[in-house]
Amino acid sequence: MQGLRETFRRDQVWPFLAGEQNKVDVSNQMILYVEGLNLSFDGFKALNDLNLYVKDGELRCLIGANGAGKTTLMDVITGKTQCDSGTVYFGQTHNLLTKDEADIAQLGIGRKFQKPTVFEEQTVFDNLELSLKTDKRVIQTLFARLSPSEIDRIDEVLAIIGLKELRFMKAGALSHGQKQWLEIGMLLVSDPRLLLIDEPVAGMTAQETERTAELLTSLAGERTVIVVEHDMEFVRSIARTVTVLHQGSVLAEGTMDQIQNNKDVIEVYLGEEAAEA
Amino acid sequence: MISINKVSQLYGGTQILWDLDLDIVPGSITCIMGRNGVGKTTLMKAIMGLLPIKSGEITMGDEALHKQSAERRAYAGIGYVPQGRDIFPMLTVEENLRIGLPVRKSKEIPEKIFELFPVLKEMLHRRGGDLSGGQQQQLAIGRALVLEPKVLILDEPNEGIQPNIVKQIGDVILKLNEEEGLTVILIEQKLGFARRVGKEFRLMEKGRIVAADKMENLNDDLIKQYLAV
Amino acid sequence: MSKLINWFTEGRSSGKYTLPFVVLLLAVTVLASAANLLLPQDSALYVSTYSITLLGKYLCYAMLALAVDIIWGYCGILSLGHGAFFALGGYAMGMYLMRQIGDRGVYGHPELPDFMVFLDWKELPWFWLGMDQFWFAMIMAVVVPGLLAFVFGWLAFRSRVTGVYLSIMTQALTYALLLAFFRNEMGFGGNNGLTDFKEILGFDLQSDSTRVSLFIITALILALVLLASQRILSSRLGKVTLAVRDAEPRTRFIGYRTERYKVWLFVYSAVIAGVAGALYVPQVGIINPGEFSPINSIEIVIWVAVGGRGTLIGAIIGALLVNYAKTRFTAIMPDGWLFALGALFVLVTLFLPKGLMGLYGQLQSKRRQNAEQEVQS
Amino acid sequence: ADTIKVGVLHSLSGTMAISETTLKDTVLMMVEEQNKKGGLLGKKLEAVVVDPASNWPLFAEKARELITEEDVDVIFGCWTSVSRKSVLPVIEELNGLMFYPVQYEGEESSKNVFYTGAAPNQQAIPAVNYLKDELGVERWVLAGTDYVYPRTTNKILEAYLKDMGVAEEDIMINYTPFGHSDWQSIVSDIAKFGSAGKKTAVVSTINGDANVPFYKELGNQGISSEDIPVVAFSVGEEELSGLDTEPLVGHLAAWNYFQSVETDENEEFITQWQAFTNDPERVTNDPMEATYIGFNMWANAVTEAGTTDVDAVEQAMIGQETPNLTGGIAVMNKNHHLSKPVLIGEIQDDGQFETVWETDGVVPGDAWSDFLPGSKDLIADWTDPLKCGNYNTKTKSCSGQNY
Amino acid sequence: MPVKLFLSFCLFLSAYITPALAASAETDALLQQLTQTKLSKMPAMVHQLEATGDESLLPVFRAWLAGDLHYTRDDNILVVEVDVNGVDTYQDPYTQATVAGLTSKQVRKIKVNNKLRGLLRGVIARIQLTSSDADVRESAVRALLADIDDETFATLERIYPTEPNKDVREMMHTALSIYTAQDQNSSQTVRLAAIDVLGDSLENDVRNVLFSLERSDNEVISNAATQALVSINRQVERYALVDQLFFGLSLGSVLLLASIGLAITFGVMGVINMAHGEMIMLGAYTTYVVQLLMPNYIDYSIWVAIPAAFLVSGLMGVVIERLVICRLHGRPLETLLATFGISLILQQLVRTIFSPLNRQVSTPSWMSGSWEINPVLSLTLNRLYILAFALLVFFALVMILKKSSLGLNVRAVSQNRNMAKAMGVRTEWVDAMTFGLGSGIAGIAGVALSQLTNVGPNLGQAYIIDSFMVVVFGGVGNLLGTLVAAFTLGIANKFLEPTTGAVLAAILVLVFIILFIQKRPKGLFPQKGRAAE
Ligand SMILES: Nc1ncnc2c1ncn2[C@@H]1O[C@H](COP(=O)(O)OP(=O)(O)OP(=O)(O)O)[C@@H](O)[C@H]1O
Ligand SMILES: Nc1ncnc2c1ncn2[C@@H]1O[C@H](COP(=O)(O)OP(=O)(O)OP(=O)(O)O)[C@@H](O)[C@H]1O
Ligand SMILES: NC(N)=O
Ligand SMILES: [Mg+2]
Ligand SMILES: [Mg+2]
Repeated sequence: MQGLRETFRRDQVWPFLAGEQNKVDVSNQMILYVEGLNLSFDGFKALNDLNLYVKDGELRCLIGANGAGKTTLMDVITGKTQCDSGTVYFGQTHNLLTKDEADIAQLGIGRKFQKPTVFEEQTVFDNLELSLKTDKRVIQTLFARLSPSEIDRIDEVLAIIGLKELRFMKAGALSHGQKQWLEIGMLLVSDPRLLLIDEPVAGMTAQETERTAELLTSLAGERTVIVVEHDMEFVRSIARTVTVLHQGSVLAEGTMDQIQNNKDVIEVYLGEEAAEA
Repeated sequence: MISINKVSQLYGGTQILWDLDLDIVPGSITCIMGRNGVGKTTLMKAIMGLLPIKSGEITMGDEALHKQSAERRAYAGIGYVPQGRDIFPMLTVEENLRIGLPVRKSKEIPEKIFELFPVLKEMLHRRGGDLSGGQQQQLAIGRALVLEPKVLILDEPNEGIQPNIVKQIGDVILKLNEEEGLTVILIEQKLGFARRVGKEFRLMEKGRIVAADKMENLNDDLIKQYLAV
Repeated sequence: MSKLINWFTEGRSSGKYTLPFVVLLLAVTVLASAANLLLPQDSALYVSTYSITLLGKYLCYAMLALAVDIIWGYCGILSLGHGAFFALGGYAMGMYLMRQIGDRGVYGHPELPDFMVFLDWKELPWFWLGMDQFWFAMIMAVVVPGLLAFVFGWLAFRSRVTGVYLSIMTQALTYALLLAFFRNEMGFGGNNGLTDFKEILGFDLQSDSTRVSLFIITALILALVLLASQRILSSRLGKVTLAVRDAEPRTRFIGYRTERYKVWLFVYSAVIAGVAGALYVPQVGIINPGEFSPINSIEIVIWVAVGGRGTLIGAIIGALLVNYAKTRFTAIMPDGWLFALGALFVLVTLFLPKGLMGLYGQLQSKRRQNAEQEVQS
Repeated sequence: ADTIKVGVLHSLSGTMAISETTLKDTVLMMVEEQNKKGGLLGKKLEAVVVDPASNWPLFAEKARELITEEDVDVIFGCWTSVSRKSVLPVIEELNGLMFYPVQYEGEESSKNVFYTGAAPNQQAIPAVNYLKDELGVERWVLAGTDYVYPRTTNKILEAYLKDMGVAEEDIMINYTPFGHSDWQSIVSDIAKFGSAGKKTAVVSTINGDANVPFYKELGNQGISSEDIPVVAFSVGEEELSGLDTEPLVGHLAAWNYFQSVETDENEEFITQWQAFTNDPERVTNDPMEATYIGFNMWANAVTEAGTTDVDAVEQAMIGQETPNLTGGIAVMNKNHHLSKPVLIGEIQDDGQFETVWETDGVVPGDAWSDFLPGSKDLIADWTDPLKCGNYNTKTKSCSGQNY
Repeated sequence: MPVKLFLSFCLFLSAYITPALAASAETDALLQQLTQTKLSKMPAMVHQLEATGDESLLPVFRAWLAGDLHYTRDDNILVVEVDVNGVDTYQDPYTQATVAGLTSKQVRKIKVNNKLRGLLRGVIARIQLTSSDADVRESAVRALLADIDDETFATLERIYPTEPNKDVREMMHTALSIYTAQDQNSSQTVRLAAIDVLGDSLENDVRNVLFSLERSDNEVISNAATQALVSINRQVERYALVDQLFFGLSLGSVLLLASIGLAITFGVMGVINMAHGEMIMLGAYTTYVVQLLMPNYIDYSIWVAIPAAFLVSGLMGVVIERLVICRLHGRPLETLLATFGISLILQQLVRTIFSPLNRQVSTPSWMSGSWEINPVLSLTLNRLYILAFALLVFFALVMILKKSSLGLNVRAVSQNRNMAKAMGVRTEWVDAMTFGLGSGIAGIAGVALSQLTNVGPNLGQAYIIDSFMVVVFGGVGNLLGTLVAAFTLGIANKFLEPTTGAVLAAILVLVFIILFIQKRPKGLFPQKGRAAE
């Protein structure tokens, strides 16, 4: 353990000389380090000494019982929630715990929420435009113009999420499933390095689920994707490595087969039947 | 049990439900299926009285439901588990459950609910909004059961639920249906679950019911036609 | 510069009523001014100086309403203290005008305003220095409100004070300023404020031509502010603004530093309010702490709501309408006008949820529907 | 025009409605009475009422409206000094005529305004003299609402007291915001200040709304008029009608008029007023008398001048004499201020004042105080050859005129 | 002429008064003169009367002091005005027999001013030194502390040894010491002993005496006086702190009362209720009307006014909710606009009905005056009651919201109206009741405020800003927060005020709130949990 920590040293001699750089240093092939994370709410331990390492370009599935802390983990990574103790590093150099939501997003961490949240008063197109990967400072935004390539990109994404016809519809008027898609679209268009996707296929039909699976698989490699899902079929169809959380810490990690045959996992999560299937 | 007759509904200018007819078989579990955005949730809200309908009738037995307010419909015996759960976030789990008690004129939360969902007992004094998504889903079902409804509407109850609980919810639905004769309207996207639990199915497209039959007759053609993208 | 103009003209399509409205505004301004200056007093079309001054005042209010609408209607920041920025701008102008009196005050003191003389001040306080220079006073009229908005906004938005908490804090801000400016020790004339102005930039404030000029300048600046605001809000920044209004946390998660957007918009809005205040004072002839009163600020919000929140033209129309109603009602039915005004507010809320502009929109869509039905049949 | 228009510029809503509405009704009554007598110059009078709503800029706007749009011949209006200051430039620009009926801080004399309320020397100074001479007061609390009238009055009083040899530490000055309602600490401070072995009195320039809670607190903390008398300049019968005066008996006020003064004119006026308002309990007060005097003088001046032309009426006004309601004759002086008697009264349990002292004759109102360094040398004289509201007798010059 | 009058007076007396009670002829003559004397000459008369008169004159002095002593215009007969069920009637000063047929037009008042009142109090006190009631004796001695002349000293010295009551004796001892301490003829040691005694007293008059002794030429005496003063002042300061705390609590209780209603309509229901102040105002006017309806039972009027005000404001709240607020669900910001309109209408309504003038609300006698703990610390009763009342209302409300289903339902409705409906909650009823409850409580606050401040059309405006400030500072939706916030702001204000003055104190408190909210953006007691974000 000590050796491992030594390997993952991310100190620099003169950190302030490095200046502001959004480059993610993945020289150790790891893009996300989560170590010893603890978080409790009024005495309830939502995260309990949680460790998680994710390789660059990996597609990682995160499963676990309801309330295991998956969403909370994402909250901590994206700066929404402050943890009590622990460390979260993005690449070798970026300590996410010292950064706020906007910083983290600009570093290239995108997130899809469990409950779809979109800008309801704006059109589907505007929702995507806002999510574009651009300079997000005030003045720059004021004078920003959509470049042809950006428009193409948005069109492309609209096609992927099947909302081409509805591009000028107010996002608030979309159905639940459509909002799910739009949120995925917002993620895609922002071109992130690491995607945190919380329950993407909830409320989707089987075919849509399949399409989502394809989409996510195609994303992996170039990007790193962490998916939370309870739909085992879906997980099976995309998963390479699966991490199981339980009561705020990692219960098991491995390939889908390993996980499916893990007694503990079957007991607290899958149930007998699902394991057989 | 509930019959819906030529119901139309509009959001602003756009019509969502088009002269929709639907009969719910008493004591059965009817599964309503359809692609995203065809109007399933809208229909359920209309049944519950949370959305005004433009025309048509909704009756339950010989009560004309569409003339009644939503709260009267709760008293009439409809329990509703909405899509997205709609837990009262700042109320504790216990308070969430207590809300419905006056409908049954009782003072205590039926013990049966904690038997069905033991988590709720554990979390009794936490705020509903703090629960994880799955826990909230269980709370939402429990909350509806406090009403001891005759008809239970479940709008995608398995969204975000861990597999063993999904199974458990299925068991609960079946058990309530079999043991207490509860009529269930279930919106479900997952075929497996629908097949296991549902007795009847109704397929929706563009605000209309386009197919209705017993669950065993749900074949691949229908699925391809109405559920595939 | 040409880039800026380019940028400016580009966004025209998005606010399609803005340009016609500006043209209308300027046309009315020119006609009214001409009618005042060129026609004889007994002509049927003569517009009295009273009306001109009144119109000028309304336009200042309209600008103020616009300022509130920008942050409330578009960014969801309900400021119940915008009167403070307006008043600060007004005080800057008032101080300049006061200094212009020179030794023509009743005590004939060459430097001190009258109220300082009889309250026995010996010399001009430091913050009055330089206010005899028009340019300096005008800079102060935008810098002081802007700076206050910046400090307040920076503190509040950084700490993520939102919703009613923010609204009530803005109210506390203006209330505190109200109390402070009431204090005679502050050196702003206490409750009486600043009045008895004589001239601005050497022009007699009481002459018709000065009044008309002030009116025209106000209209021009209002038009400019409207166009600029429309352009800003139709840029991507405007979209971010709406996003902040509807789902601020979500906006942060896609990488926008929402607090900065809010601060700058707040400052922009405060500066507009300050300018409006500075234009207001020479036209009404007095500035006093009453302008800081929280009720005043609430009224501004109400103008916006009546006109239609989230539509710039609506805010302007709301301010004009409510103030015109007030002028008329207080003269026609001095004992019962509050009933009328109160009822107006209640009825507008109940029946015109989106204000007058919303009514316009409703009529439009109804007409469209009718047309569609005709086509179908 | 076939009528003579009388503008009424008093707030009917907002914070000042409490005081000003009464004055609007007074003018309406006077207009009605005058019309019963056949009007003026053979024409009927017509009152034009507007509501400036306790909003100071609105006062200016409404004054302009009255003069230019309604063509009124005279305006009766304003209560607070700030409203008057706001109206002043407009009246002077348009050469209007206004009667201002409220006691005020002085330091003003406009060609277009007649001041029928008391100047500080017609209220404050006599009151202080009374306290000192009759009650042996040696220690003074000057308590006021923080605005110009109390500030100026207290400046004058402070100078006056110091002239009389009162030491610095025997004067306590306290200011409170408008509508101040929690007087616990201040009243208790006053009590403490008053327990230093010297007879202490409070000179109150506390404004309208703050008075009720102030007096209630005095009563509750058991500060009786024998311990520490309070003499007020802004508390009249009308303010008392909103108060249970039982605990306040013996506190004082200085005015030029009390309803309780028994003269025939006053009795008639009260009867008229109660009939006009249809309220047999309705009280009268000093600003009403000031309005009454102003109105009568104006009517006489118009008759005398034979026109409503402002310049003619203005000249005719000077030297006008009309009976006071309290007996004696009020005279309009060259400085546009009145000569009036000064009365000091004690509050009674029926909400009235009982006169306990009065000046022997009338006191001429002083536009410019002799006790302020800035205005010692100023005088106002609107007759030829001076025709100046603020003539500096040292520099022999006149400044600040708006025309 | 005077002879004739005198004769008729005697006739009058003989007709109505039993000889035993009749005053001596000399006294009668003096009293007769009284009706003709100028105010400035009266003090001399008082002394003469005291010298000639005796205990039987007590009722005359008392009536005079109270301003009730009158004489008939026609024949100068002295009568006392008494209020019998709201009607002025006139009685004989000695027998209390009603003189029939006199109206207020037929009598004139015997004037009295502050100076006379002071004198009369002294006279009455001297007469009362021998009263049988110990409390009366004690206050008589206290009243005499201010000026103890030789005669009074002699009397006191005579009766002191026989005085049975300990407290009265102590007071007498103080009085005697005051005299001795100032007595140039006494020996220095005696005087020093007296000063020593005075050092234990908190009486105001004692301090006055010590102040003057401090200035005496005799250095020893002067030093002793200074020392006595130092020890007195130390105590006084300690009590002043208690006083200040009480002031703060009292101001806090007013803020609390003014804002609890808003804590419900705004805090729980989310209605930005600008008409809240007017609900308070309606409560205050209700108190006024109740007092009008029962002018002879002012002492009980409060007990009627409280429920009445609750009903009036509560019903008005229900009406407003049913007519306006209920149509604005989901548009919380627009409630600001509508309720502002309503507040304008209500203000103008009372102006039209009750006139723009302030209305007089009397304080019941049991609420007047103060609880005197010692001469330098007394707590005013009305504020004490209001403090208790505010706490009572607060806890009653907490109980209602905790124990009844209304509390749960209203929270559910405000969090998710549709879902509440689906759970069988009668949302419309809940809304109306809750708004009614909040408004009704505002009405009750109005009853309390009518005891402290103006009852006029602007009453509501004076409290609306403060109320919002309190609710927000405490944390919206948290009743306990409202309580703590109200008292915090009250106490802060009152502790600042002595050093900064009232205006600056108010400003500083506002600035403090603004800065505080930066630290805690959701108030003192923020709503917690995921949903609150
Ligand atoms: N703000 C909060 N306050 C209190 N408890 C919280 C808060 N946020 C999360 N929790 C608790 O932390 C636990 C973990 O919640 P989390 O949402 O992370 O679960 P999850 O793994 O995402 O579950 P699901 O699969 O059901 O979405 C839950 O028991 C929840 O009640
Ligand atoms: N508030 C609204 N305003 C306007 N249109 C709406 C609104 N809510 C839903 N719609 C539209 O109504 C249609 C039906 O929506 P509904 O929510 O009933 O779909 P659904 O069948 O439940 O879909 P899902 O499976 O995604 O939940 C959708 O196309 C949606 O765009
Ligand atoms: N002039 C006054 N009383 O304000
Ligand atoms: Mg989750
Ligand atoms: Mg749905």
